[in-house]
Amino acid sequence: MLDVGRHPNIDLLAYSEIEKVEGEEGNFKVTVRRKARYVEEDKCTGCGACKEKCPTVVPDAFNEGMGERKAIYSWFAQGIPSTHTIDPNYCRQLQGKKCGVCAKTCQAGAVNFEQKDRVVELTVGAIIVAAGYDVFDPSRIPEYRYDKLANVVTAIEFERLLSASGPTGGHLDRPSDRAIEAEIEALEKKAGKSQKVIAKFEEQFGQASADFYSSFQKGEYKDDEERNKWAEKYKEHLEIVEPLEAMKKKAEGFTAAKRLAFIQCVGSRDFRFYPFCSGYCCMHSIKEAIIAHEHGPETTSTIFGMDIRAIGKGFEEYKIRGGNHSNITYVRGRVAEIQAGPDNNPVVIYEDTKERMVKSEEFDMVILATACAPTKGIYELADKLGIELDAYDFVKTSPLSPVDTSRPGIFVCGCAGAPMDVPESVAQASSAAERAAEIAFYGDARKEKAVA
Amino acid sequence: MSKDILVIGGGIAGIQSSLDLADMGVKVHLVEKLPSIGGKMAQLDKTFPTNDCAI
Amino acid sequence: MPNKEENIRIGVFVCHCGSNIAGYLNMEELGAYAETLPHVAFVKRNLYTCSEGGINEIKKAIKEQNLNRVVVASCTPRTHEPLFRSSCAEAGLNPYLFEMVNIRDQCSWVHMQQRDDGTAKAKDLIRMGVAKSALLEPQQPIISDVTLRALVMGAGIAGMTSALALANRGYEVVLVEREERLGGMLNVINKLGPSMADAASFAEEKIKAVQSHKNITVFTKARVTEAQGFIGKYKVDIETESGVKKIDIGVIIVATGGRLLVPEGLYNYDGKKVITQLEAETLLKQGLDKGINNVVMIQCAGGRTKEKPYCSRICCQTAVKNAIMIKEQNPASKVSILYRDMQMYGVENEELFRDSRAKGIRYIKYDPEDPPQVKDGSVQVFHSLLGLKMDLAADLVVLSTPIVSQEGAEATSQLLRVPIDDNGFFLEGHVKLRPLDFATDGVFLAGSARFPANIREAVAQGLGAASRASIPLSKGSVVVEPIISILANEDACRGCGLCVALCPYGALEIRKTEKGRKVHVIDVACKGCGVCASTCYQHALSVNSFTDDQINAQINAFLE
Amino acid sequence: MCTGRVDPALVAGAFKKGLDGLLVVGCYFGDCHYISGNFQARAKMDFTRKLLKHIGVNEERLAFRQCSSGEASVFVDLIGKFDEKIRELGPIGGGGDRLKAPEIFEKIGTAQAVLAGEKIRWVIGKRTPFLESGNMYGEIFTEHEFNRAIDMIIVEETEVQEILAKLRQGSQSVTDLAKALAIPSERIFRYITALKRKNMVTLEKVSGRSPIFQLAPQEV
Repeated sequence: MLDVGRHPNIDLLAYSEIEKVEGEEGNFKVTVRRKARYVEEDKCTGCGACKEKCPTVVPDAFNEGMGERKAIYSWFAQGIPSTHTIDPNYCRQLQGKKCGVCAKTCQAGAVNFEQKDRVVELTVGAIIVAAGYDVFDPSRIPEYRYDKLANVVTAIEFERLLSASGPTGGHLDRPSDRAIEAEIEALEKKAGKSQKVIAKFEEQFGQASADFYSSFQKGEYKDDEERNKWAEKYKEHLEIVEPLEAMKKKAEGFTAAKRLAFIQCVGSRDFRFYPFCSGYCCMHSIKEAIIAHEHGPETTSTIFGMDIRAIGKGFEEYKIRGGNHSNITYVRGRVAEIQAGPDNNPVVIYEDTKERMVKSEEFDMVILATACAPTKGIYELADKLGIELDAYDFVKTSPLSPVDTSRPGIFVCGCAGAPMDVPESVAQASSAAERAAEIAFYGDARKEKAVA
Repeated sequence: MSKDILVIGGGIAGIQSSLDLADMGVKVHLVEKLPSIGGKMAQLDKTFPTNDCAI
Repeated sequence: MPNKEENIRIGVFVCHCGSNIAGYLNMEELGAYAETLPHVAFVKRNLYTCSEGGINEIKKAIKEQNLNRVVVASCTPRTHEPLFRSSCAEAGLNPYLFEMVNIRDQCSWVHMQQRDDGTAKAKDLIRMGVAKSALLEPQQPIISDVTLRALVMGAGIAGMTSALALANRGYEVVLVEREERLGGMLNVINKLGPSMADAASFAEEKIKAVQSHKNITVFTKARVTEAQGFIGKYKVDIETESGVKKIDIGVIIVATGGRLLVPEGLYNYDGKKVITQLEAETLLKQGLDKGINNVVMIQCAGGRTKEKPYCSRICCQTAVKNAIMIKEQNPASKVSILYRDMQMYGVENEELFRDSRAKGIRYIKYDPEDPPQVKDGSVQVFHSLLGLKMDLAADLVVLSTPIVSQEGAEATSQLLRVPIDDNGFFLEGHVKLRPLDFATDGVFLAGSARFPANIREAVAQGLGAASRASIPLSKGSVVVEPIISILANEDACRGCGLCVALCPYGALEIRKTEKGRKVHVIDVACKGCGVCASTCYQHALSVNSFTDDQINAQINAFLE
Repeated sequence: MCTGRVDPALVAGAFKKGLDGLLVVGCYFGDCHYISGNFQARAKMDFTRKLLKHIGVNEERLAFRQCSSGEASVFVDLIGKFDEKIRELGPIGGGGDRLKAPEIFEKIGTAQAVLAGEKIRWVIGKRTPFLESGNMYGEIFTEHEFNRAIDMIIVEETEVQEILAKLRQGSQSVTDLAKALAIPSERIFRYITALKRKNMVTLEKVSGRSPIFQLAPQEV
């Protein structure tokens, strides 16, 4: 990744979108919109001092919204380019309020609130579409209650929870527990403030609030305006502190998630959504289960699926090793429903096709192996490029020319063409590079020279 | 006629295509929608644990 | 101990990185400290050393102060070392006389709350960097020519695709095939899934293209018997019917394919009534016998076992494809597929799987603990989902056996000094990120030689391997950073070969010299990991810019 | 540069100069930027630990751990724990080790000579292919027998280096060496015979009935 940023032959246009494509193989005219970052790329050193000082907290999209970032941010710590970006939807200054803290902090003078989108014209001989995929939105499957149950997450969200660079620093804290902890933190702040207010009264009257309040409730000081205020503030304080203490007590019992369920084919091999198999999700779940077990050796995982498609190099061996060493149980069956259980524990209702009976089981967390969905932007992009999509909106290719699209000079690789795993994407990427290189190196002479 | 290549998407596939072509001596324009390249793979915990190690 | 003949003059540039370093460490103290270190002739602090102004200061100081070593104490070499190195070069200083000290990522950011301790640590780091820099030696980049000719081993679909791609790019290709006819498996296969294109005509088209291409030289009934050399410069011997050809080669693509396991002794295999999928392809090509009305296919026959633990990836799709073809030739026939998991991954395969169900092909899941029994004219199986013992009539039993490694894969692996895995398939440079490269530069991999691949994957990998292989060809030379191993003390080397055995890149070899057997570093293949240097008991090998003396200087400076 | 470059002799050299602890952190197995260097590093550090322990240095002072560059919190944890351990042990040659300063540094000098020597480096080198035959997901096989052989070699090589060190101070008889090093004289005799064969030691003279040995000139 770093090599891309450094390579003299690569002109990296991040935070940019394709506007328009004209022309044909050997001579495409492409218009690219470079969105304003409000930070000047040639001045920003990526040091990150600005985001330390930025007062506006924003949900972190890189962490699937589970962590926080600032309104001025880098997409992720090692991101290339390291240039920071201001999110105009959150930035106080750009929203017309007073701020500009980042600009004052930046000693390189890189922040520029006046920056505008720029339009770049490129002329290229060939185009490679590597637009990727979207994670299927599992809230479309109401019976899995993804949007209702906090501890039902997608595989990619789980990936961030496992990651040492993720929002939990790699601790397998359940989202429901994290939500309560966040609430505790917020309440503690509030309690701290109200504590200060009543402390002033205590000092003023030389009496502990609790003592005062019990006499106040007995009807004393009814006419004392100041003391009435005190009573009111103290009551407010209690309303914060009491639930806070209860929550704190509850939080003491929080442990890392230990009983995990992985549900395969969420949106894939499902006629309501995508009838195809997404290919990589079986291995993804197995890998996540193995890593979760590495985090906590008492972790147990159950993988619910129809077939476990361990079809890559070393995959079957990995699957078996997971079963033998990482407490993974493979259950053949489709999950019918996920229900709410006690303590925010999701309950999985499934048919065990081997034992031919409906069962239910409670877990600490459920991970949904979501389908590889065609990326939303692909319709518009395919339209601009003039290439055909297949029945599921992946870029159309043929098995005998796997990276050629319907339009000469435009190639596709990776999950934009069909779901596939990393090594296949990498291999295809090289294939597409080869096809494009044939144009780059031969250009007009190509038609006579190329055979088959 | 142009010998430059446009790559759309800065995930693992786009990165690999770009590097192959650039290493061949071809000028590549790599367009990514998000502020940084890396794509889905950068979000993975293991497999891509070593951003500097990998590519 | 610095070089005695040279008057060492070190310039130290301490970067504030805005407030990233200056906010947490005492910069005046660091600057003053650097001035006290041995050989330091010049010290400068910059707001941003990487800015244009900072770079100009370095260049100016090199010239005006006659600096012959430069140390920058700043962020991290990961992002900035290339910039500083090239700046030194622009000012006429050999770029390998530059040393970087990381006082941001590994110091100021780690010790934000410990100003004094952080400053003390930064002093240690600077002292160590300065001590090492005094011992640095100039290096020159290593450039080696590349012969503009590729060798492709194996003329199956992957190999032919690679050969054509490279030939179309204008490179000479030598294509070596063991059999008489090009095409490999394509010659046996009936239809190509999932589009059901005719394999023979596809093969014919490709073979013609290969044979008529002016850039491709084809050797059939031939094999590679010798391959000496390294990326860009291989000397290859090809044994053909008309004698041994000696050819200079720049890059090599291994596309030797795999072969189907013949299930001798399994499920009463006899090659007539109990056959393999490949034999079924031949039958289907000829047209299926009218008398065959009941066909049973058994998946994972000899695969996913203790001996062959891997899933062979493509047998399920082959079975489904052949089942559909049987149905097409005899719509009244009954076809059952006995399986463990139906590995119909992806869009097209799953589609084919659904179609096959619609066509009435029956799927029965069996338990490997209780495998099917092939009898004369029938197959008994326990349907593990229905919990039923079934007796299926069978005029023909087709066993889906795994693709196993090609005959001679081991010999090829030794010939090219590239590894094979536990299952006998070639082992790529990185399972995820470098699927078509070997760890050894200049050798590439495609198709079922790597792992069982279907037609789409074989074509893609063939093209991909061509792309990878074309990189050194299109440059015409290989340029390598000179931070590599060197035989620093030739007299000490005894030619024992321990280092050769441990080198992960095949970058070392023993050569006969006038002084006896000595190790030779193939500089363009070396990545500078240093394993050889830390292993050599004669301390004959060293690594440029990481010599024992340089490392010791850092250790001594630290423990001062 | 890879952790595989960490030369055991350099490690011993650093301890000899007063280093209190060394943590070598490499990539995970199967994820090594240099393919297999981390296996080498582990083999080398394992061996060095054993040797340090044998000569009287607390082996916790040297550790090999793994972590990826994306795992800041894991790294912090590794460093934190190691730092704590070393603080607990205190300065080298203090209470944390079997031997005390200055004797400990003399012994580490012997260890350094062992680690720079031929036999040991061969053995460590050959051990690695053994470790590598673990599969690509890092499953490693036990090497009980191999380890026993290594234990023996450690004892022998250390004793040989000690003899050489003593002889470096002046020629001695087998009996004197045996007394000074607390090693049975028949073992000393065996070593001396082997060293003589390699022309590393020669007979200086016979004093009374005791042969007196000295270092060969090139070893001095």
